[in-house]
Parts: sequence; C-alpha cells; structure tokens
Amino acid sequence: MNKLTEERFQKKENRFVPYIMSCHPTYEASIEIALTLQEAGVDAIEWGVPFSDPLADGPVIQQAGDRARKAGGSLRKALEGMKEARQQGLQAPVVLFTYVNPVLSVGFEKVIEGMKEAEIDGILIPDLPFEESEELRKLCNEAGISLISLIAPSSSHRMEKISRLGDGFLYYVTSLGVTGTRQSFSDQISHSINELKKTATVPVLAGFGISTRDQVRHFQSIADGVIVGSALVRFIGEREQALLSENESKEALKEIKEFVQELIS
Amino acid sequence: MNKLTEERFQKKENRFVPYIMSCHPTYEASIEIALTLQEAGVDAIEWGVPFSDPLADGPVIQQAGDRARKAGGSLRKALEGMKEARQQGLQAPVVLFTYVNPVLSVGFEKVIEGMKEAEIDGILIPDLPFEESEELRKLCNEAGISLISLIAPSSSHRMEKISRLGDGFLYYVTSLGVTGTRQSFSDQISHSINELKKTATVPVLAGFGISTRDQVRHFQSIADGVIVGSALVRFIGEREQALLSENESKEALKEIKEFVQELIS
Amino acid sequence: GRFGPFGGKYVPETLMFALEELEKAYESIRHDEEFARQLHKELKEYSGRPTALTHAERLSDHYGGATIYLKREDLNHTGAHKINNALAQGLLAKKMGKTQIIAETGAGQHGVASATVAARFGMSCKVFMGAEDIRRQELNVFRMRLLGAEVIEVHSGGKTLKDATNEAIRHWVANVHDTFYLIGSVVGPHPYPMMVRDFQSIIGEESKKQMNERIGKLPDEIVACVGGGSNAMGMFYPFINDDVKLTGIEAAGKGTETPEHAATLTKGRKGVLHGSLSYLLQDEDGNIIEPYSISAGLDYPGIGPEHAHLRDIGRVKYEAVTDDEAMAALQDLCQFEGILPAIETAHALAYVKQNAQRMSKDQVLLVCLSGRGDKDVHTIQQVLGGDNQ
Amino acid sequence: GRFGPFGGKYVPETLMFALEELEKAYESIRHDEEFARQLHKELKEYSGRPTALTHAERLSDHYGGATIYLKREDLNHTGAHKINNALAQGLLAKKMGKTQIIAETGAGQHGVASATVAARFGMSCKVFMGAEDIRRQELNVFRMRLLGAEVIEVHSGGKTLKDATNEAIRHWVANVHDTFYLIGSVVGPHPYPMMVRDFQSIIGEESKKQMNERIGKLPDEIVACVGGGSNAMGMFYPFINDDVKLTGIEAAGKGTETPEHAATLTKGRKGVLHGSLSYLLQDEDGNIIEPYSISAGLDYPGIGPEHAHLRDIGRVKYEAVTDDEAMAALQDLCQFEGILPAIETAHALAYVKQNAQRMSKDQVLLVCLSGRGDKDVHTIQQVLGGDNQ
Repeated sequence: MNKLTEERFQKKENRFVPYIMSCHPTYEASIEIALTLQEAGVDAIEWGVPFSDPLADGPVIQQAGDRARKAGGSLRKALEGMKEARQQGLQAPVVLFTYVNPVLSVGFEKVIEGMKEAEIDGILIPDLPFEESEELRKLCNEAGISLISLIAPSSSHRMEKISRLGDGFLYYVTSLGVTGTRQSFSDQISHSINELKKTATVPVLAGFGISTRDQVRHFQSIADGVIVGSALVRFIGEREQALLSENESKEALKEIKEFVQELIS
Repeated sequence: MNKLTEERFQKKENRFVPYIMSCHPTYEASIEIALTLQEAGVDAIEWGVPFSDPLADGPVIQQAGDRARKAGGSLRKALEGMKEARQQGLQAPVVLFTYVNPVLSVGFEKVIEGMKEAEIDGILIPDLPFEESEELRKLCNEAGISLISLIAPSSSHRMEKISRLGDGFLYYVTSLGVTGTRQSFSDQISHSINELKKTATVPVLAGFGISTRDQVRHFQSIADGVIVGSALVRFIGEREQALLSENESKEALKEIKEFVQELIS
Repeated sequence: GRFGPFGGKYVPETLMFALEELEKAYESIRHDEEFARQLHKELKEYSGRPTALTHAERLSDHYGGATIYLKREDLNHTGAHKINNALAQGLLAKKMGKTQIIAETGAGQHGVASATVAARFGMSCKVFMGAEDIRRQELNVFRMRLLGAEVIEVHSGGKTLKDATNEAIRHWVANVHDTFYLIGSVVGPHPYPMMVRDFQSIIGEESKKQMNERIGKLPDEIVACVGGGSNAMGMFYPFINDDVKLTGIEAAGKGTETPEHAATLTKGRKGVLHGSLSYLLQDEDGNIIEPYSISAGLDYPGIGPEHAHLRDIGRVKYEAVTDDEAMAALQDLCQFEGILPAIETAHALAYVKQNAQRMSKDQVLLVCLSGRGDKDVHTIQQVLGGDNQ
Repeated sequence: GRFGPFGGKYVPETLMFALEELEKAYESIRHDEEFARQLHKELKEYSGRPTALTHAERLSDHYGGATIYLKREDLNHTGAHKINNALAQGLLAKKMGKTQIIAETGAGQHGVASATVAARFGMSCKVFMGAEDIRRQELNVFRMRLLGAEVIEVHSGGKTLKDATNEAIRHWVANVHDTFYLIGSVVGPHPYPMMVRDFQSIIGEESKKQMNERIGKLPDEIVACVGGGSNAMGMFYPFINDDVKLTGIEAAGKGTETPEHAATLTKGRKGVLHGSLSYLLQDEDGNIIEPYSISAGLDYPGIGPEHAHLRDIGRVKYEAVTDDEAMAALQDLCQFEGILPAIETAHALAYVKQNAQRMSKDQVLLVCLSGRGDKDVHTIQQVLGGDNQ
C-alpha cells in the first residue's frame, strides 16, 4: 500500500520529487497542481502543510504559507485535499510535509488515520529530529507509513544512526541554510552523499535550494534523486491570479507542467 | 557729606524711601524719575543696579532688570546716572542697591570712588550678609558711606550683632519672602520691629512687599519708615511707552509723582 | 533535556550538530572553576553584582500586610536581569571560539544586553528584530547600533518577537560554524532552558544568602513576572526544595476573557515553538497566535518548558494580571519607594498589591524586581499622560 | 566656610538662619554613628553601593597606553552619582523635621534623584526647572511627576538651570521653616559645598579601597568631568593627600575660543553666584553669561568653590574638551566596553582618549564614570544619527 516502499519508487533512477503546498493558492488549485505534476511525470510529491512559524523554510515558503492559511489551509485541509486528489486520480507516492506543532495540535493518532484515508505514503517533519520521533515512528510503522528522516552535512556522527532508520527515502539537506534557491553547493556535499549512500538501505534524495535544470542534473548524478521546493512554489505563487481565473487557469497549469518537465529533462 | 547720617534724615518721622532702578526703562528716564520722586517729597531714594540674577527679588524687579540691561544698564551706568542726577539738582539721600557680583566685577575701590563722585550716601547689597561684608564695611567707613544692613524676622540671635553695626538705617525685611507686593503681614513682625528699635541706634525702615497706602501707614506706625520697591517699579514699567514718548513723558512723570504722594499722604 | 514531558530539541537536523556542540561545551564549563571565576568577575566588576536587596518599608505599610523585599535586578548594568545570562553565554561563546553572536529581541532589552556583551568581549553581533518592534523601540535600536551591533529588520509574519526568533534560527542554521545563538530566556531547544536557568540562578542564590543575612530566614513567598520566564526561573530555582511559596505572574493584557492577552499557562495548550515543547497560545490548527501585553517583554506566545512542568506538578502557582493592574502597581512603587520598575516587573507588583494584605507583617514577600522602567517611560506616558500632567 | 578665598555664604539675610540651622544639623550628624549607619544602609540596600570598579581592557588596548579603570557610578539607582548626595541630604532633612524638599534641576537628573529620595522617605517634593529645559527634557519631567514630585516651571531669565536655581532659592526664602533645599552639586552657600563633597566622597573612598584590593596600589591619575563638580570632588577628595595626579574636565562646547562653552575655570573670572564665591562666566558688568555645552549637566556658569581653590593652588589640573571630542569618546566606550556613558562623563573619557597613550601599560588611569547615557540617547541620536543608521 505504501507506494514509497514499492519497487517502482525504490528502484527508479534520477528520481524527481517536487514540493507544493496544500491550499496554495487555494484548496482546489493545489489539488489541480498535484494532478498536473503527476502528468509532468514526477516520481512523488511532497504535500506541504501551511504553518505560522516555518522556521526551517525561507521567505518563499513562509509567504506561501501565509497565503494558504488565508485560503483556509491547515493540516486537516491538507489531508482532506489529498483525499480528494486521490479520488481525482492522483497515483504518485505522496509525502506529507508538516511542522510538528500542527501534528501535535491534531494529535498523532488522528493524523495517521487521516493520512491513511488520504493514502498518503510518508510524512516528513523538519523540526522533529530522530531523538524526538520515537512515538510517532512507532505509530507510522504500525500504519505502514514512512517517516522520512533528514540528514545534514553537519550530521557527522549522527549520520549512521539516522540512515539505519531510513524509511521510504532519506532527505539529504544540500545546504546548511534553510530552504530557498542557492547559487553554489559545496564539494563536501558530494563526498558526504557518497558516504551516506554506502550505508543507506533506501534512496538518498537531495534537497534544499535546488532550482535549476543544471543543479537537478548535478544532484541526480550524485544522489538517488532530487527534491525541488522553493523554486516551484515561487513559480506557482507568481501565477496565483491566473490559477484563480476560470479562463487562465488551464494555461497556468500548463506552464507549471512545462516548468517541471524542463527541470526533469 | 553723608546725607543719611545727617540730622535731617536721622530725626525725620514717617520716612518714606522708594526704590527705582537705574536705566529703567532708560538711562535718561530713570534720572527724571529720581528727580520726580524728590519733588514728590520722598526722604531718600534706593537706586537699583540691574543684574542678571537678582535672587532676593521677585519677578517685577527681575523683569525691570532685564529691561534696564537691554537699555545699557549696569553698575557703572548707575553711578554715572546718579552723578548726572545730582548735577540736575537731586538733593535727597541716595542708597545704591546692588547685588554683590557687579560690585566684585568692578572692584570695591572703584565702586566706592564712583559712589563718592556721584554723592551716593549708602550702599545696600542683599546678598552680602554681615559675615561677608568686613572688607567692604571698612572701605565704606573710610569713605563716609553707610553700608546698610538687612534684618529679617528669622535673624533672631543675629539681630543684636547686626543692629550694633547699623549705619544710616536698618532695613527690616517685613516678609520671609523675596521682594514683591503681599497681602498680609504677621503680628510677629510688629513685635520683632519693636524689639529691634530698643537696641538700634539708627532708624529702622520696613520694606519688602509694602504696596498700599494702608500698609505704608501701618508700618510707619510701627517702624521708623518704609521702603516701597516692586509696587513703584511695576507702576513705572506700565508707563514705559509713555516715558519714552516726547509728548507723553511729562504726564507719565506726573502720574508717578501722584502715585508716590498718594502712598505718603 | 526534559522537564517532565516538556522541553526537548525540536529543531531541524541542520541544527542538531550545533546543539550537541553547545551541550558538550556547556557541560564542560558547568562545573569548571576557571569559567566560574571569570564569570563571577564579570558579574561583579562589570555588571555590579551582587544586586541590592531592598526593604520596601513604605510600600509594605501602604499595602498593610506582608513585609515586602525587592531583589534589585534593575541595578544591573543595562538595567535588567538579562545581562546575567548574556555575560555567561558570551563567555561560553568566546570559549567555544565563536566570533559572531546573534540574538533575537522584542522590546530591545535582550538585544541591548547581547550587543553589550559582544562589545565587551570583542565579538561581532547581529540582532534580529521585527520591523514593527523596530518602529516602536527606535531608541533601543539606536542603542544597539551605538554598541556596534547590526540590527536586522524582520518582515515576516507579524513582524514582532516570534518572527525575529524564527529569523534568528534561520540565520543560525546557515552560519552554524562561527555563530553563537544567544537566547535571552529559558526557552528554545535543550540545552538553552537549562543553561539560561543556571545562568540566571544567581538571582535566587544571592537572594537566599541576603535574606538569611538580613532577617535570618527565608521569605514566605516569592513573586516574579513570567514572559519567557528567565527572571522567575532564576529566582525560583534555588528555592525549589525549600518551604517557600512560589508565584509566577503572566500578562493578562486586556483580560484573559478577551483575545488580547499573553497568559500562556492560563490559556495555552501544549505545543512546540522555537524548539521546545511547552504551553503555547495557538489556534485549533496549531498555528501560533500573536499575544498581546502592554509589556513588550511579556508579550511572547510561549513559556519556558520548566515553568510548564512546575505548574503541572503544582510546585509553582501562576496567575495573570491585566495591563491596568500592572500600571497601578507601577505607580505605587514610584510614589512609595522612588523606584520606577519595568512594566514587566509591575505585573509581579500588581500581585503584591492584591495579596500583601492577606499576609501578616511577620511574613515576608520577596519580589524579583527584574528591570528598571526607564525604557518604558514613553509607554507609561501614553497610558497615564492625562492623569499625571 | 572657605576654600582659600572661595566659598562663603553670599545669601540674603532671610536665609542666614536656615544656613546656620543646616550647618548645626550637619555638624551634629557629621560624626554620628547612627546617621552613618542609616545612610550606609540606604546606599547599600537601596542604591546598590559599593558600585563596581571595571577594568576597561579592550579600551585600554585600543588607546594603547595606560591601563584604564572605570568607577561605575552609572550603576547606582537612578543611574548616576547624584543619588549619593540626595539620599544623604534627604536623611538629614528628615532628621531636621523638614516635611518638604525642594531642588533645582537642569537636565532633570538631580530632579529625579531628589524626587526619588522624597518618595523613599515620604516627604513632599517640588522641583524647579526652567521652561526651556522642561521642553527639552520632557521624559525626565514625566519621571519626576511619576515619582510624586511637583515640577515647577520657571520662566525668568534664560529659562534654564541658573534661573531654576534662583527660583528655588526664592521659594526657600519664603518657606524656610518647613523646607529643605536639596542642592545637587558642590555649589551654593556654605555648608553645601563641604557637605555635598563629604556625601560624595564615598566615590573616592570606595575607589581607593577597590584599587588597593585589585592591584595593590593607587592609580597614577584620576579623571572626572566637572560641571558644578560634585562627582569630581567626591572622587578626588579622598586622594587629595596622596601622590595621585588629579584632572578635572570641563565642557569646551564648540571651543573655548568661541562664545559657546561652559569652561568656567578656563575662561571665567572670580565672582559670586548662588551664594558662593568662585569662578564664573560673566560679562564685564558682572552679569552671568548663559553657558553652552551639549551636555545639560555641565552647562552651568559657575563651579564649586573648592575646585576653584584646588585649581589655584595647583593640586588639580583642569582641562576642557569639546562636544565633538566627547561624542567620539562616548562611541569608543560603547563599542569597546559595552557601556553607554552620560555625555557629561564622555568629557572625562575624551581626555582619556587623548592622553592614555602618553602613559605606559603599568600606569593606571582611573575614570569616574559618573552616570549612564540612557537619558542622552535622544541627543546622541540627533548628533550622530546620520553615521550610525
């Protein structure tokens, strides 16, 4: 049932996983964007939950979150939206990206239940390091949901511990900074990803600050795939008016599809 | 030569001594006012020196001082003005009223010299209590000038020491406050003046805050005379424009004369 | 790293390294005599400790009950208890070889303390401050710049303290190798709440010693205001095992029955903000609610995790007082003792005003006078202007 | 009542009684152990004395010469040395049975100290302040009112400190029986200059003790700013008979070659103002000239008579520094030590900036850090605004 752990995802090469935010710019539009990404040929989708204080994210995602919350966005709405996206034909593996406080506020059990209903395959909580995740990990295991772990260049001796718990995939943070598009990546990162891949039992995806086709290719050559967040969220944000317009939304979705295909190509 | 110590002043009854300020409102006008006071029949004149910080005086005299300084008033000018007043026929005894700093600034000897030239009979320095006055007292004695002492209701045990040094007259301060017109005087003051008169060898004049004909009569009945300052200075100040006008100055001087005569009557 | 269920290290993996490094560094100096000696020297010879313990005789008489004592943290260099912690963390940063200090600030007090310490120890300093707070606290911004700090304007969210904290954390993530994040209260991920508590415990330790010297016994009750809660935690901690009633006072703003307050323990739910689990003001979706208090220093949507624990186990009692109650108590202290307290502190004094008369003259009520009110004169003037002119 | 030819009691006869009463009262408590005990208690438990002695290591390195120490009067309650004297006179007033305190103030610091003491001791308080100063120091006026004092607006003369002093004296004359005039500096008629010096001598006494404890010797030179001169007098007096160079710094404003300065000893002549003979800024007719300095606390046309004497006998050297020099030194202390000094104090620091390098590292230069600069932030901002934003 968990599409992340199925062979199709686990054995794929050059995985490409985009991040979009639920209810950004509206509930309906975000569902349509998810379906568009599937058409564009992505390997999985990170489905973001808007939150008031996204301290691991940069300004692009924070602003998107503010917009999404104005549109009624929340963890509950994100679960509901994905349920609807599944009904409309979304087949790709989906990872719920949320900060821990909304999860605590709703309650671990209820969130797991909601994820199961929405056929969400994994969950990634950037401010829940593995030391704090025991309880949730247990519940996820029982529910067959992957709790995605992050690894950073600074993780050093923690790397082994974390990679051992890897489930679905490992999210390698390609910068010390928060999410957002960046110009250069350190050589050390290549080395560090190679080291990680030696011990990892699941694919290692690189993310944080990847925004161009060249960067995508570069990291696909080093890691087992890439995650693109801010660059896509910004592209969507710039098309907010069009996405909300009956006449222009089709064209906007088409642009999004082309943007992603260009990154993958 | 010292008209204060002559029999005429020492034996007079119900003495009336007005205070006016040199150069208030102008050098010339203040000389004319002095001559007018003589015509009105005053027994002596206090001739004030404008000073920037007259801390024993109230707002009326401070403002007159500011005005007089703008008109060029100073200790030197006061001496010069009195010399001229004498030349124009002023015969009344004159007491120079000045704060100590202008005197120090010019120098004791030079001030004494200037007073002699202007035939000034006495000097009163409100911020030079007898403890600080030894040097000046010696110079005054040598020059035949009376150094007028002040006595206050609070002087108590100091009264005897001060009255022993009395020269010309003793200035009894009829209020604890600074100069200015006041509504009521304490009964204690009558008692205190009577006590002082028993030991005094010179007349005791009452001053500070006396402004009406009734107050003048009251204190003339208790003391050996009165001094009127602020009330007269205010009256002059109110006629500044007229005093400076060629057409109206005569009338203004006449009003001043009548004001004083009314107080004396 | 836990106080009962509270506390923890809820931060991105990118920061875990820095927190482990900090924890190790803190453990290495925690019982180090040389560090203690250096810190004590700075506290004494630079900040002027020990701070005075003042018997508020006229205020006691006026309130007509308990004998009131004031622990005078307002007499510290820069005017509040904040410097105790800033000096200690600054010294630790220097020992760890960090060259840059970052800090977040709301009203500017912790920013000034951080800038002060950076200047004193020769480190560079960046202070993150919400654009809205920068506007309101113009003079404190100027003070920080005068001290050589760079003040970084934060435009995200409500543009106040919470957002400045997010931004400081983000900057830390990106610059973790040379940067020390100097947190100003007993909040944030482990080891901060424990470390800041320890660094502020000098308040309670000195009070205990001074009380014994002056009256030969401990106070019956101790009161302190609580925003993040560092002055209260530093005051309470050394008395935790003693038979002393401990009371923390939150800001009820315009009333806990209104939406405009900062009474986290009174009205909050459990949640995670800025790296630790505690009580939070949040909506039903888990988004943080902007708090309100007339006091910029109390207007924080969270509270130190150890306070949450002490409340839940019943060791410390927490109450909330309104803006108006605080301002009335502030005026009393001015007029009866000649001490202008910070509006934060005035919240503790409002509790005293309400409760001193329930105690007898032989009972002692100790108040942590956390800071001076000079910084608040403008606010006080706006509120009281009409009455006092 | 004389210091060489200087000092005396140049006041109207109406005040002589009050001065004699005060002199008698002062003599009676001068060596009274109970008074000393009460005063010491207030200084320690209320104002936070002893104040710290801070080694300014980074500033010393930066200036590259003398080892600089700072006596931290800024850490006193209300932020300057003024409270030492206000507490002592307040206690004396209470002992004399006076129910009302009056004081004059320029920038408002002595007014705040007087209002503070009146509140602490339960006396009523009137503060005389020039209308022009009230306008410039609005927040200090509000502070005084908050402390329960009545601020009386003076409209005579230049409407500044000198005129406020005249008015306070006039009020005293009229209300001498129940009123205690709390003079804020070593000026005025005897016994004030002596009494204020004695009450401020705790600065020098503590410094002497602290220097001996810390470095086992006295400093080579001591520097203090001089307006009326109370912080300098209190600092210098206990060292008068020691082999220590003493330097007082006046305000040269825009330069002693311009008319805009307050350099009384450098440019003044002997004269009498506010009851004593000293040096004065005056015109050729003996009228007092309004002085100018960027520092409201130094802009007084006179100086304490004992300073005049110490200058004339060569025991203390006096120099003058300009507004600009003071402001540059103020910024140095902020950025190298994290201490924002009062602009008054910055004048002493400007001398240090200019002269420290003439001394060697084993020579000690002690500066009286007379007050904190929080009160001056607005002025500093106006002057430096462009550079620091």
